[in-house]
Amino acid sequence: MDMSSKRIKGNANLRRGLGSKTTDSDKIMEDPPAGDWLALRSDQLLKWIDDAVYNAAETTGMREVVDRVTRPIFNYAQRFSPHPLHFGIMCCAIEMGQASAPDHDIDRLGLVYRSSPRQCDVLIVNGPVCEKLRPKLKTLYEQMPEPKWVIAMGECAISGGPYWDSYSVVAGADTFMPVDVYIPGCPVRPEALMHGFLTLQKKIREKEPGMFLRR
Amino acid sequence: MSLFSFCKAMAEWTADYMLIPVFNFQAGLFPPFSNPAGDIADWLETDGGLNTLAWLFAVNIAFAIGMTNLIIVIHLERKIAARIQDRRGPMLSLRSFRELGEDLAGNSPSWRFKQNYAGIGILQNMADGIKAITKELIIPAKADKFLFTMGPIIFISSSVFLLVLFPLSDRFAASSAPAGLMVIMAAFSIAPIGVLTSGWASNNKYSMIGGMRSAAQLMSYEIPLLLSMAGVFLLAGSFDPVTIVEQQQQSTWFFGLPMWNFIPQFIGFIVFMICILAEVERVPFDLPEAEAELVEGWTTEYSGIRYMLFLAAEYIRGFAGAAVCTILFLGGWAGPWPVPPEVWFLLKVYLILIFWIFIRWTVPRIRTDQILELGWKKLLPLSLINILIVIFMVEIYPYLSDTLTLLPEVF
Amino acid sequence: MAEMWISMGPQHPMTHGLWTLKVKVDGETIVDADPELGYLHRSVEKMGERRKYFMNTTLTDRLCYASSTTWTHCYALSVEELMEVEVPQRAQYIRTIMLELQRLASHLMWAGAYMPDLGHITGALYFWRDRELFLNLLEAPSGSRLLYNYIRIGGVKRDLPDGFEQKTERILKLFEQRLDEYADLFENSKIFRMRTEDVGKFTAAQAQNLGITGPNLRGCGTKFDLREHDTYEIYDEIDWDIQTREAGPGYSDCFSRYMVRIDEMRESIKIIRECFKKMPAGPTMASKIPVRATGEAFRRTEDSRGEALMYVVGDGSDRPYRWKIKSPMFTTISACPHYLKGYKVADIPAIMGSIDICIGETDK
Amino acid sequence: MEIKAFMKEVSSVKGVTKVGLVRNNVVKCNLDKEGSKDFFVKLKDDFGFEHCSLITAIDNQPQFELVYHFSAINGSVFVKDSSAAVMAEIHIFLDRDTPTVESISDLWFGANWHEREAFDLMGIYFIGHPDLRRVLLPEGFAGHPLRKDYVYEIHEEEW
Repeated sequence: MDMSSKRIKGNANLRRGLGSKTTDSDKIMEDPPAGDWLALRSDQLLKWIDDAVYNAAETTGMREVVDRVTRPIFNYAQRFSPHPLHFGIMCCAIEMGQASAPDHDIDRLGLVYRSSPRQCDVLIVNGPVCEKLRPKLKTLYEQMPEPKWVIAMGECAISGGPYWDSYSVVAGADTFMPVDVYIPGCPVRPEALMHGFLTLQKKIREKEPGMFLRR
Repeated sequence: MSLFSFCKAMAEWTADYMLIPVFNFQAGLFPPFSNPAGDIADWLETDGGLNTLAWLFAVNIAFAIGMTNLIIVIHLERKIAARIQDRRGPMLSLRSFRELGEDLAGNSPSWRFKQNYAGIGILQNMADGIKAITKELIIPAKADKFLFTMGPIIFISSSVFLLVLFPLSDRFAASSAPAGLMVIMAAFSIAPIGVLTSGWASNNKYSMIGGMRSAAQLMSYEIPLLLSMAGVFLLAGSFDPVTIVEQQQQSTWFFGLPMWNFIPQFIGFIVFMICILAEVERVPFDLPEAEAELVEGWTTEYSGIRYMLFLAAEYIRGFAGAAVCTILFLGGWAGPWPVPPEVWFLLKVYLILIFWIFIRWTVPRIRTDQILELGWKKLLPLSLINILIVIFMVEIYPYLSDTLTLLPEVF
Repeated sequence: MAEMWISMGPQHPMTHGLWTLKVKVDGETIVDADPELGYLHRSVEKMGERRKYFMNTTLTDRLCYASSTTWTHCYALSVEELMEVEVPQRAQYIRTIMLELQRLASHLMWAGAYMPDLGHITGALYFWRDRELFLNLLEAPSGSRLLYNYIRIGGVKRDLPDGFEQKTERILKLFEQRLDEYADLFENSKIFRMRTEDVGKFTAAQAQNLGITGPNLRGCGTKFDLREHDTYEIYDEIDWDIQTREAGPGYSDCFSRYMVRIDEMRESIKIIRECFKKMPAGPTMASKIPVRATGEAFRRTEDSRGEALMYVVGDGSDRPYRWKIKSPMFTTISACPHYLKGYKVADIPAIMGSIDICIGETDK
Repeated sequence: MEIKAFMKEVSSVKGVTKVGLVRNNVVKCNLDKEGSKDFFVKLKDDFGFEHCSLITAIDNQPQFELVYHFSAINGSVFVKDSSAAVMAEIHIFLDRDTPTVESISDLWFGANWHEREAFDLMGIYFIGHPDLRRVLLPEGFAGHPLRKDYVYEIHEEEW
């Protein structure tokens, strides 16, 4: 529940075009003073146009109509094109690599591993998260653009797994970041990883209807 | 009928039946002063106005064709790569639209994953592209905001610009300038500026090294590239793509076969193929975005649609590079009759692209110092040798043969 | 460009695991390097002190995800030394077969991970396709895919299944053909050699002092293999050779290290075949295995990455009092400033990939 | 040098006690903490132990025990009629109050990180080490976890 409100905020920034920091969420509905349009800065102008379009769409009921059409389309695109982060922690990372090998070929599901967190949708936590790694993993998660999902792959990422009594392993990835899909197994087989992605697809379709004109 | 005359007819039709009535109507609604609608209607009736409208149509048609090709190229790349690697590649099928229909109609969802993944996967590109629109655009806090936004604009616009610059045949050209190929090459070398800009503005060390590498690569490759093209220009005596293709068609070999440029200028052809690979930054010369050491190179900090457009622009450049190669060395749109020349042209372009895809997935990437060494020490002398051969063909050989035929008359 | 530090990792395609390499570069030339470990420190040694001897095989399996059998075997050997257990002859043969199959799988894992470092993704998928064959073979007797837990203290879990020999022979034959095919794609390729030759050089004397062992040391031309020089199981009864390569007189580069591993794969095939030929019948588990142990013992084995050493101290209880793991990669990574200096940034993945990093065993 | 001759030479060095054979190719001996560096220099230069395999620290409560493993890769010490490579296992005992010993990382670079690890997990201080800081645990971690008196919380759940 908490996550959904966060996501809306991120998308609002996206709609504002440049994601500029000067936009203040309290002043969104304010109209610029008449006659001063030429004096606006470019980001203010964009914001004003954005608001004007939104208000017009809202009052005429256009927003409902547009959303009704665009929502399934965006949702379709989001769920059929998950780009995971190329990030390996332990054993399950090997199986993650093996899943893209010819025998299993996870590329069939449209997966492209990207190395930069800026270009990814899915973070696969595939191993034990140690105390030293936790801040880095959190940073990686925060570097990813909205909307984003997390898959906890394997027992270690779910609960600490075989390292439950270690002094340095965190008891599961969900203790410090939201996790969408859990894949049990030690290690997770490539088939299970594929099933995990299909489950994520299911979840995106049911829980997150996409957006176009949404606050 | 050429593309331009077709567009001219279309422009006349739209101007007469749609635009001028609309503008006149609007001019009637408002007082005439400070109302440009009437002026626009008048201007559309003139020759200049009609020509401008016709060019607009022509450019848009060329652009649409280029973009369609782009989708096919990306799909080909993924599928052929998968086949090389003994896999199947993306398989998102048209039947996955069933889910879209259910969502649009508001029906309860059904889960038939097997049906979604049983096609040829051309929808995968659409899904990737539309998804990129919905992603958040991130500008890093310490990045140079203006240049960070400008970098992609420079890179993408210069690449998309390429799409309308080359003709698909002598009758299908959105633009035909006497200096056509020079403009194309100039447009090609704008992009590294965008790479350097965005690499520097990202405030990321990987990006910066990527941008620097791009600049270094540009310097070492532009010179042999243009020198290898110089041979073709000398032979044709023109920079115009149409003239170059016609010249290739006219010069014949044994059995009356046309002697395309890659036969007499084989050295130049090899040099050009290597250099254009470096120009469009494909493996083995994709140093600026070398994934193994520079994460994603100069695109590391870009997210969402910006990154997706970078990716698309690279394929557009690949497509344009293959088109230039076809025009210069492979006889352009020339081919036996029943197949239209545009199809011949695209066939040749795709042949080159598929060759590049095979190269990309079968060789490792080479190193920066090796690329510079190759450019300066090997390719530059080779392209100069090529020019020497062409000079011999164009200038000295006719002179010599003339003298030799004259000799019996003298004695 | 002035000198600057670049931090690679823990999320970086070059790292092959979870560590950070900080390099100081002048332009694109590496001036200095500083590796940093510990992102995967799971405190296996401390946890082992809380578990009984036979329970620790779960942890040793997860030490190195690329070659789990070798580590479990090393642990089992040292505990058998501590408890003075005699392993039956047939179990030793089965162990040898499993070890060599695991070595093949591990080297294939490495080769697959090495190719994308050079920008050659197809190579990775080719090698991983073959690795799948050996994973299937290892799965047949053990019943598990990546972490087998097959080798136990005193023997192996169960006997080989029916038809295992024929299946293995079929796969080995196929794999030999493929290795010959790959030769054209990799070691005979001009660009591949351009990237790997004369890169990441160190001499044999240097390597011994730096603590580099295994295939990396044999790449310098040093004939040192613990299967021969501190022999265990039945390696002394089998006819095989130590594979060495050298790039020049007494030094190695990335290409020689690559070739040593390819040669070792061929040698492993030979060993497996011979094991099947000589394998006797009999039990696969020692008849009596004690639970408690006193004293100290260590054994070292030739892991796919080098010298693996486990030192176990017992205090008379059923749990180890102290259990120390020596990972070959720990020292090899620590020495990386020595063999990275002077090369280009683009060489980092080529060099670090060629020494075959596994962080699971390194961070323990 | 044959392994028997090696044992004889080692036992004559000052500070070495209890020289014995563990296996046919492993020599085990105890060494005093004082003057240990001289012995290690001799081990490397005279006997040709090129490779430092491992440094283990054991918390024997109350004292600490350091175990060094060296191996002769080039065969300067050998076993007769055998291809086995000779190892030397050296034990040094340290007081709990002063867990310090001289560093050998200038002799064997491979010992560098083993010493760092022993410092990190067991809290042994190596005098003369060029860069003695934590290697596996994060900076600012309190305590040395492999010591027997290190107490930490285990999240044991009822089930």
